[in-house]
Amino acid sequence: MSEARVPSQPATPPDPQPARRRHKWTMVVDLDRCTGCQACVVACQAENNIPLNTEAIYLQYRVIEWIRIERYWEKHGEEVRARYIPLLCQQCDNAPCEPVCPVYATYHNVEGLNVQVYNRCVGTRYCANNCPYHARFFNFWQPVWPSTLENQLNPDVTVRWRGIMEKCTFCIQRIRRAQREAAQEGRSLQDGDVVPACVQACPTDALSFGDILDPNSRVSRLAKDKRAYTVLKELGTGPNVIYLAKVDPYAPAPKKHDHH
Amino acid sequence: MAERGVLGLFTSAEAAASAGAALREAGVEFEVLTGSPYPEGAFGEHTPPHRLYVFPLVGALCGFSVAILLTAGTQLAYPLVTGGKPVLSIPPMAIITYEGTMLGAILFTVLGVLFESRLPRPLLGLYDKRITLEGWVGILVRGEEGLLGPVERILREHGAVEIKRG
Amino acid sequence: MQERRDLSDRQINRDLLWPVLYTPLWFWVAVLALGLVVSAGAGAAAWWMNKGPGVAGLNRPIMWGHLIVTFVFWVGISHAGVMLSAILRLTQAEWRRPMVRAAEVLTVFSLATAALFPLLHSGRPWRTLYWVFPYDFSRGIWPNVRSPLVWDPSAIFTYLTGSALFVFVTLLPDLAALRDRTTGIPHRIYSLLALGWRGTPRQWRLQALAGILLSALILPVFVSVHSIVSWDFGMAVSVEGWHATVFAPYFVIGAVHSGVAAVVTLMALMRWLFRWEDYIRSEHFDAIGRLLIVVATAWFFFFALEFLFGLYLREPQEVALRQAQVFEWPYNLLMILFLLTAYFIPVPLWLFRKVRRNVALMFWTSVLVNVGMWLERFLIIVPGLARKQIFTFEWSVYRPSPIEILMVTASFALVALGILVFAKVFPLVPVNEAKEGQVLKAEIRVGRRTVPAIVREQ
Amino acid sequence: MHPLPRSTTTTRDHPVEEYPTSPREVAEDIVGRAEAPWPRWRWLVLALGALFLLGVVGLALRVGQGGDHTRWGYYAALLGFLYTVAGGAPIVSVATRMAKAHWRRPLARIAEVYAVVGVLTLLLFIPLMGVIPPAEGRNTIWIVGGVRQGWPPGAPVAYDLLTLVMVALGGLALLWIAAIPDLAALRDRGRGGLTALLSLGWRGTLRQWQVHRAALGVAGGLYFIAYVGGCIPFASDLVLSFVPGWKDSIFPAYYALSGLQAGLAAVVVTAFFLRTVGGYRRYIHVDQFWGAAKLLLALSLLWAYFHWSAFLTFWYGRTPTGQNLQVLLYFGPYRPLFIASLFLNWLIPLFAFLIGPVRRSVLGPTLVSFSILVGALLDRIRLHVATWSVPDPRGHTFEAVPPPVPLGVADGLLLVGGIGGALLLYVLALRFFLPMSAWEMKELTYLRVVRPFLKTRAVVLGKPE
Repeated sequence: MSEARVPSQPATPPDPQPARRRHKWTMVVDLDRCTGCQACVVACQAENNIPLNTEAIYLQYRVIEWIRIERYWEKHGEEVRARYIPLLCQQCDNAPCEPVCPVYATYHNVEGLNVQVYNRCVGTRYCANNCPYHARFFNFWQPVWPSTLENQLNPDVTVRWRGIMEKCTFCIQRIRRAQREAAQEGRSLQDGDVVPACVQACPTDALSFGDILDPNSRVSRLAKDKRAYTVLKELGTGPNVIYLAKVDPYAPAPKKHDHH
Repeated sequence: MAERGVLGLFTSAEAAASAGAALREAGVEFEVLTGSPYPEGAFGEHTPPHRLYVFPLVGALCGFSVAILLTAGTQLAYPLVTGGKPVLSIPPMAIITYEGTMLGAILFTVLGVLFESRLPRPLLGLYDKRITLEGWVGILVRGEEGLLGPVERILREHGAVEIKRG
Repeated sequence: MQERRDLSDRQINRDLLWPVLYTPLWFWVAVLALGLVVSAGAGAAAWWMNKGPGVAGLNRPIMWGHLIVTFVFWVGISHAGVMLSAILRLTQAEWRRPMVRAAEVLTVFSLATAALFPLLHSGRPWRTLYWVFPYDFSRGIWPNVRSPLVWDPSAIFTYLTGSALFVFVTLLPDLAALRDRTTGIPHRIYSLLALGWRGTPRQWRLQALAGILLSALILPVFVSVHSIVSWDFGMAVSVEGWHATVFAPYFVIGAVHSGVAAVVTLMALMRWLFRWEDYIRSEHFDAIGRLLIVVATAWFFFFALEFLFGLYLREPQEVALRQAQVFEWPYNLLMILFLLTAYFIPVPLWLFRKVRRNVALMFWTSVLVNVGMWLERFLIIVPGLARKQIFTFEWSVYRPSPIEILMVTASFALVALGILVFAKVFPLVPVNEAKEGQVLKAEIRVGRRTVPAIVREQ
Repeated sequence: MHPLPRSTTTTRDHPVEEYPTSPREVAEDIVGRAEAPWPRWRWLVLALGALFLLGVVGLALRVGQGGDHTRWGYYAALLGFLYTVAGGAPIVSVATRMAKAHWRRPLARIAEVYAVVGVLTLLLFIPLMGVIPPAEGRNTIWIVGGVRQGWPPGAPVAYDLLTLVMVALGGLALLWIAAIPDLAALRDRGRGGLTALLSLGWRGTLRQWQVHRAALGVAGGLYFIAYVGGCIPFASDLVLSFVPGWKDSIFPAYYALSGLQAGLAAVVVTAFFLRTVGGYRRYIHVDQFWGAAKLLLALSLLWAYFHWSAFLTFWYGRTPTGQNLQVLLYFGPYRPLFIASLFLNWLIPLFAFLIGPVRRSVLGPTLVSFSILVGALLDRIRLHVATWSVPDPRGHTFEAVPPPVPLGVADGLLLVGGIGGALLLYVLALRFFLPMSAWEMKELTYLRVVRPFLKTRAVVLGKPE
């Protein structure tokens, strides 16, 4: 009964309203270009009103970095080299974090985004446990900013309270603004209209963002690259962040347990 | 209540049993009051049948349907996709429905137990504390005044240590 | 059953009802002490709510810690209870009589305590009502039934309701005894509670039926409760150490193990505090000890399965997790303690009849078991999160904060307080069961020996 | 001692048949007709012998057709069926004896004799040793190719064989120890040879009885551990590890449990046979079926529970491997088998036994037990055939679901012959060890008496020690 075969790739979620699905936002990370400069991290911090990660917070292992650069040291014979991988919320199609939330505080919207509803969240932290990418962050403390910084808070982004989860939104405020502007100019959204803070800040152009449903967008082209892979594929989470493997004589196959 | 009753108290189960047998032969309906359970029919009494087993079934049905409506309704009313699972996911429904079914069954069973054992009972009526305190056995007969005389005699014959009228 | 003494109903009343009728000094002392601990715990909880979850030792990725461990622990204890009484009622085991109610009461209080923890543990405890109950029309959305955290409340609510009603129904005849024994205001209250029980054969028959029927109904619930608690972890595909199919039965049998042990602890305490040597006899400890050997071994089988298949695929993150559990400080020490206390010290001891019939030894071994079972839950939950996935960059350590430790300690005091107060108001050993045991006592003469026997209805 | 009625008394409108009331009756009745346990015993032996020969033919065909392990699924299923059912049956006697249940006594021997089938499973495994693929590269509980290369040597087949040997010997030991007093009784009735030898000159001194009780306990415990523990390598080497990436820690437990369920069912069916055809009416009463029915109900609930635990975990996890696995085992080509066993092993027992009168009857539990046995066979076929049909068991992820393997002539003959052979062994053994445990029945005659209690009658059960 060969029709009983199912694809080894995880099934994409059933669209709630297929007619309404116009975009599927995707990010491509070219590891060959990434230098681990952390510019994306800072940009994200500034854009999204993320509380300051002080030394004390670091020592508590309670840093909030919607995008982070994971650094791994690899020993090749004598020389030791650093390898970087920027990790952020992968906006998974089969996001493990979504179904476990008892109050629907996180769910999948029609643009393929894994959205977080701050008002609903009661802070069970189950979603954080069930995120394989460690991409979800909990506000252990009430966020505070020195008075000098209070004026730099982004008015388009909620300031989160203590006791709730937060994570990368693909800068949904920028997506919405771009859509609004396009609508006002009476044109459809072009590739490159939406630029999340991290993408904007990346000096080596390692990050690119766009709509994978648009066949000739940049991300669609990059996604066809033979270096393309997704992290923790065997879990079948169906990430919407695609990585391009580092071109590196020493680089083993893009499996994840070649770190440390 | 119009009809009166007589309660005979016995210190030993054997005496009470013989009295019960005698009453039965005399064709008198009687109730037994004990401070602890005895095997069925120990006093020759006959216990009317009960319908306890109906209650859990009814309760289970109620619980089942409510739970199904609740779970299915919630999922369909808010068609939010989570984790790529179908909007109407059966396995989670199964779990909560199971709990609902059991809850209904348990609640109705408890109600059934109270109902079938005719509780709560506002007035104790003819009763004696020594039934629970001393383990005495009480044999209670209700009926017309005329009937109670001979009954009382039978009870005394079989060694009732005390007779209460009421 | 050798050491059975002949006891008159009056004697039984006097023995089993005295804690209700008279109050020894130690009772007030105990209540005061426990009350202090409980209020300290309440203070800790208040502090947590006021300052934020940061006061806990939690971090990323270890988002669940002592409080969840303790939640699982108390849910486990709560299984003792009803499971023991249900199984023993269904199998008509004669030695059940003195321990059933204590077991059921333990269930009620430990379950209620357990239910507190997930709520207190959440980020915004004051908003958790709409997590648990589907009521909030104004918010326009009801709980997500796909979440194990919604299965939990449904199961716990069912179980709590069921076991509480179970206790009440089986309490009725004893309430009647209290009604007849007391005077004045207590008399009024007990009369109200006893619902006018008179002890007709019909009522007794329905008592028996209720015992059996409710046991049969609660047993499947109790299995589901801890299964669902286990699924809080088992459903988490992203946590290497949690996503195991065996979790449900493994947790349930573990719960039974810890729970039955807790009942032993409780029985020993009752025997000592209330001087119930005639009712809670060494033969009871013997029987329950034998049961414990079987349960513990079954539990160990599932533990072995879980560990064995945890390494089955031999992927680096699996190996890393097991290495952490077995070799890395402090888990290695905890692992050794856990294995010793949960199995390798008590079970070999229980093999000896002398030990099983020694109340003090049974008491201490049963306490050991529960130390071990608490550690077991810790070793499942915390290392699992600490080695959640392959991103070694994110691995971290968990150190409980005083706040958490205070709340955990208080939970023990809370359960103890609850049971103590219950024992003050209601008989903790079913009086009517004790009397029935006397009624049904029989003997059979075989040759020259008289074998103790029990009357059974056909 | 109270005078006992010889007739059958009745309470609550259902007849309570009386057990024999004196040890002498038991001795004459059971030991007396050991030579032909029931009329036309020989015919049954011949019929089963014929079936067994069919099985041998089937085996020859199967070997002749050759091929890799994908062709041997049904054979493995047969092995699994016999191992779990016949292995599980003696547990019935062990567990109920541990719980000191009086109703067990007439069933004890019926259950223990199933241990002789262990020999057949052992023989059946030998051809498979050449077929089972090596452990290298597979996921297996043996850490071959993992932490240390090539250790332990001979994994997995050597250790599976060892397991089967262990279980078979353990079962035979249990059977033998339990039967010693009866063997002695047979010896005293002049049966010589092996019987006399195995009765070890038993005389029934008090000391001997004490030792006997202890020995029974130990043998029972050891057998329990051997069977349940044996299910770990058996289930993982003959089912789990044929599907790459299938990590299912509950599976061995499920395998053991479903075996227990089917084992108890087999005991019930056998008891019915002995009661009706065998003429042991006075020993096997409603009590036995009633007690067994309660156990069966519990076991069927557990059956579904274990299934559900595994199903839910994979369903919620939604990993590609898990999804393919569910297609293979539940929704794919083998769905009919799954549905069937769902009904036969769970729904039918559940709803039948929820009805009191069905539980407390002779026919009800028997029919349900039969359905459970059929269901168990289908379940084993589903598990083994489906998993063995995966061409390459190596790797860490289960990529594609293979097409189903049809039931061939050889397989059919093997199934029929294998089961026939098992029954043949059993029937022969019944004649050697009595079908009733005479000594336990004698015990019952003075530990269970019916007495008047006030104005009613009640059973009085003795509780020594």
